Amino acid sequence: MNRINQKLKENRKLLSIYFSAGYPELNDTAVIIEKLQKNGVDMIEIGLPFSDPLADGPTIQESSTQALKNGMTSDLLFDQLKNIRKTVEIPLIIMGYFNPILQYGVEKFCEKCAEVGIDGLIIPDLPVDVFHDNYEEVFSKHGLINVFLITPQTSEERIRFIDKISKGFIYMVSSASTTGAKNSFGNVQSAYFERIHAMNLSTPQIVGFGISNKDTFEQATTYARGAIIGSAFVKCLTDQGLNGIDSFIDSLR
Amino acid sequence: MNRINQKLKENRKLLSIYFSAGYPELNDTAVIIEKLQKNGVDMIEIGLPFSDPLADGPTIQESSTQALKNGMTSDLLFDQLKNIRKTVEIPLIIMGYFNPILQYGVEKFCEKCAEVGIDGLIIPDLPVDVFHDNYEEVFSKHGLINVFLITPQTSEERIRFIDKISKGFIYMVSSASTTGAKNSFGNVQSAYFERIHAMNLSTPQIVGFGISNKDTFEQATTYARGAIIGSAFVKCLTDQGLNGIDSFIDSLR
Amino acid sequence: GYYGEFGGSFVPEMLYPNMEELQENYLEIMADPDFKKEFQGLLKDYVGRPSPLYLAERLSDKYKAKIYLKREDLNHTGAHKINNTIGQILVAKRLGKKRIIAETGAGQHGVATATVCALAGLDCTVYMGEIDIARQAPNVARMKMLGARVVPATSGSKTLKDATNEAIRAWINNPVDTHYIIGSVVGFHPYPDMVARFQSVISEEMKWQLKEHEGTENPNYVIACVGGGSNAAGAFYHYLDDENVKLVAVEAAGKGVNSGESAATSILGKIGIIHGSKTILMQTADGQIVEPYSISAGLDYPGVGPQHAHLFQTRRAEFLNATDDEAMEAGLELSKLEGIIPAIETAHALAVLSKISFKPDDIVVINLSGRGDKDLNTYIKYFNLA
Amino acid sequence: GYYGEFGGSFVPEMLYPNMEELQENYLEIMADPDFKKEFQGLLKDYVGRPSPLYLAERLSDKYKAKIYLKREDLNHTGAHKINNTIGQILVAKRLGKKRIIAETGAGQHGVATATVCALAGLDCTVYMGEIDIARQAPNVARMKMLGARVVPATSGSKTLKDATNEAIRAWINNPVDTHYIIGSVVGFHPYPDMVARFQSVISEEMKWQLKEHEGTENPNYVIACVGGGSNAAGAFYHYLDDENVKLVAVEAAGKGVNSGESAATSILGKIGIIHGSKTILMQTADGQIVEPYSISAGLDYPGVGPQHAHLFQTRRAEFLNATDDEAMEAGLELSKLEGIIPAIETAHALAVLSKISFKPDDIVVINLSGRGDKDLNTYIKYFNLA
Repeated sequence: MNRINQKLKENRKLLSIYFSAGYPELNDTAVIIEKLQKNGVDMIEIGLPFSDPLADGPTIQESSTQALKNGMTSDLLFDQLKNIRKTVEIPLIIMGYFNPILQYGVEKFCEKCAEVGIDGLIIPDLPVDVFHDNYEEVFSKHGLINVFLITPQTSEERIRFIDKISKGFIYMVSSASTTGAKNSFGNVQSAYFERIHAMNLSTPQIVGFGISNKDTFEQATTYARGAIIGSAFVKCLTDQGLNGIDSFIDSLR
Repeated sequence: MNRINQKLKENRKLLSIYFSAGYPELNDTAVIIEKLQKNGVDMIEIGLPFSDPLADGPTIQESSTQALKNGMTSDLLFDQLKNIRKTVEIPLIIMGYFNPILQYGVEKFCEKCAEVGIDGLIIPDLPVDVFHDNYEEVFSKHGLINVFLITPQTSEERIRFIDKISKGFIYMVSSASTTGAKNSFGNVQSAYFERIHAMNLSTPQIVGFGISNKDTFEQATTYARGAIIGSAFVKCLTDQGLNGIDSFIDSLR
Repeated sequence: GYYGEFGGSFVPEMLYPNMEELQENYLEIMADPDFKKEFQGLLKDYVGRPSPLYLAERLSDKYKAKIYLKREDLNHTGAHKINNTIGQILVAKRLGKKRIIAETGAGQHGVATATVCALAGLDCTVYMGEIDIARQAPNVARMKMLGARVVPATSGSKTLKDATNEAIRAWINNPVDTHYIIGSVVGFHPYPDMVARFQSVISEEMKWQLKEHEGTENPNYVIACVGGGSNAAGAFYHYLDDENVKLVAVEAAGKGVNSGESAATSILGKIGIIHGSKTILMQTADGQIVEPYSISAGLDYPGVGPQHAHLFQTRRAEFLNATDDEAMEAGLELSKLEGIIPAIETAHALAVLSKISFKPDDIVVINLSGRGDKDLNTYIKYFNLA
Repeated sequence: GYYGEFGGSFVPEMLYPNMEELQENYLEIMADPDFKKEFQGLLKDYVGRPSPLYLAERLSDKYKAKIYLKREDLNHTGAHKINNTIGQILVAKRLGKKRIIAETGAGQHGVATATVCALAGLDCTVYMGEIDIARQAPNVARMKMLGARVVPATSGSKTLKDATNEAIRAWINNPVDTHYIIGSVVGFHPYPDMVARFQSVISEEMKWQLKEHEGTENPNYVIACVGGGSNAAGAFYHYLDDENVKLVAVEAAGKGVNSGESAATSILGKIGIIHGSKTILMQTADGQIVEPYSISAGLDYPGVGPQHAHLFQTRRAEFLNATDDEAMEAGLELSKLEGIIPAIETAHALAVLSKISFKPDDIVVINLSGRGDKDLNTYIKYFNLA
């Protein structure tokens, strides 16, 4: 069974952390992953940097840009991850835009993911139907789960369809926004969280976008199985480097 | 008999000098006139300064502008000239653009001219036909001769007409140009001078524009009764002030 | 050559042959079917005529009348000026001229002249005040791109009036193979008439366009700004004889009519002669021509076309004015309400909308004589937009 | 949504509802008689269409063919961009949108968008690279005059690509009452198709205008510059199915195709995804998007519209290119021969006249997509005209 599905069975709210591979320093990738596992993080989204990250706010954009400047590439990422499964047990997901993956070759990219022990992919600009029509098979062949997003604007019909074809979890975008930390959620989010909860989906949901601290983590996971923290963690890396990781994760629990 | 007609009877080539009233200094007008007579000049064109002297080149433009800055006005000119006939015998002509005269009132302007002893007017932008239709009578009434211009482009028919209505001399513009000194005349001018000569006009011609020295004076007066020097004299005033007058006139004879 | 007591040909004898040649030929040339065909063809395919007559709905809502804008701003080179220069270059070619001279203030007429000279392959020299050259750099560059020589006028106040003087002097110095393209309905006969005829296409189109839109050829008001007055002359032309159409000419009041810095010629001027024409003119008691002031470089001419002087004197047209401030606000208003940035000249015409009491079904046509791209620096500074 | 293998809708899920709303409604809205009437009315009375088809005689003499210029430079705001923004603002109104966002490079599309927002009374925000804001100050001022907010894009290379990213991000952050007016035939479906349909008026007019001039609707060549490709899309539209009409797309070669400073996407690009569309794209081996270079701010887009990618791949269109130097010389040549100063983008299309062997009776139409006033500073510097 895929590590993601296994993790989703655990009886607690899951904490997932996103960071950009190759940031702050080119070879920090594996170190950060190991530190996150050590601190009890449940799942990790490894960002594959892209020059034009449309769905991201300034914090993650800047970390991507810096990672590219540092020399990050798809090949190098796979190289950095080649021994990661010797030390890391938790699910690892690569989150990246479609063009670098397309250039790498989707099938070859999936092969490499499987080879180094990646469990799933999140590709924000690969539409559900394009994936469904063209790439589902190759993902399955390599044991990779593709994670789809829903937003407050996603129609019920579409949510049902996504629920049907999802094999791991649904990435529930907290609000109409690009990535970036917020300090709290309001009534709009609560209503949205409740509405989705009431739909009784068969796929577990993990909330992302706008979660930055214990409060927002708890709000986001009132109904959902877990939540993803991205920008707030990247900002911590920017400000404090790898030394800030322990206390950042500690503050969330 | 008008002093101009009297002068035209003299048996020699007439030297006429133009300068802008009120230049270089506001009250130089009468002094310059007296000095010119003393040096044997035959006739004087007193320029009434105008803000927009269309037919003049840079030298006379600048002297007009300076004269206006000095405070020159039509009234002041008549005031400067009120005793001129106590000392000066030679013909005096006012040369000016039509608008200041129109604002003064053409009739009143003529009255004042007669009063101070002006013999004629040259108004480059008062067309022959407008003068002929509207102002001939008032000029005659005050004993003023209006001087018309012809140029190398003036048609024979028109020259004949101008000859017919002229009462003093015809101002023969030497070439297609605004005022301004030249060093010599070429074949084009000679042909033009000869052509006019051959027309056997009844009105004497005095040549103006481009005469600056003894050579050009002599060329201009091969056939004509005389010539007018303007820009070259004004330039002399600019460079040497009133002290340059004697030697300037001397150099021409 | 006269409009009532105004107009005429007060030119130095040196220009008499040129004037006579023009006077004797312009009507015949313009009546020639070949000329008409070439002129109409260029107006259509090169200039982009007809210029639209646009019902400005948001402006109409605000001023409670049906306000149409005659879109001369959409002409090639961005103003009505090109109608005249196209016409004159064709006249010049038929007169066998090889060189063209012109004066320009803000540079619009200079650009329009340089444009038609490029088109016709004729040599072009544009006289422009030294001060205007410095402050209208983009239009100077346009003229040079088009192959024209731009000669600074360094006399007098070094602006439009002096550029005109220099152009006339240049013509005196080269009378034979040169044609002088005057940019407005000013100067000696036949210029005011010739330029008005070339610009009359504006009201000619207005008539059939209004007929299409409103079922009537005649608006209640035609409003146009007046410097020399060529755009107004064109917009009024075919309505002159119809007293039901109110003609409104708008002059630049600068910092206020009585501020000493103004270009409201009809109020401040007296009858006089400028550039060969008897008209109303800003001058001293002694007949020296006064340099006017306006924030708009195209309206700071000390005179007004002789026909406008006549329309003013006979009260056939109502002469209003707008200050710098009023014009700038009107320009900004049109930009924000209709998405059209007008030339500051044109903005003066817009500025009187608030000064006239319209009836709700009044049809008003404003001649939108030019676009404001050339004035961006002035707008930017004035409204602190940078 | 596809042209061969190109096109599609590679958008983040956050934009799915907006994309779906547009995809489901745009054809129906555009087919509605009320929409058509309003769109046609504005194109005529506000934009100034039809734009003339002008036989450039001196240019024709030089290049030994019958060369026509389709005068999009005479449109309101000075380029073809307004055809599309007029169309999209009417779509946005019918979708009940209250706010408009747009990206812009040189500022022409930003100005065209700010213009239609003023006209429609809708709130307008334009994203523009921080570097472009500094070097295109006049267009920034125009947008502000028109009441738009101009927001600097500070990410990436701070030019057009990044402004587009910022606009998309802004839309993600305000998906409900906002419409994004893309300025070219790029982005996800339905944008390339919708923009091409709005621009297709160019070739629609060309057909009847050529019929009038030449007795045939079809030229031998249609030539247009391509950045994103909207003017070319409009000029090619009604000729796509007629193989006798040669379509020539001209890309910017910058300092030379292989100089490392170029925007010749068809030669230098590979298939990839940019701004939601699969197309040909300048990118690294690793799929990172490369910043292109051209002296013309409107051609330095790293991709090309998906339809153009298809036309390139199928060889239906011939893709040529022109360097900075070639384009600048061609711009100056048109100015001096025809009195028309073209946008530097457009000058690239003119620059290939010397690279094609025409037959003397070939009919050639060049889409004169925009006027060069916005480029005067560049021309001045390049030719040292100041």
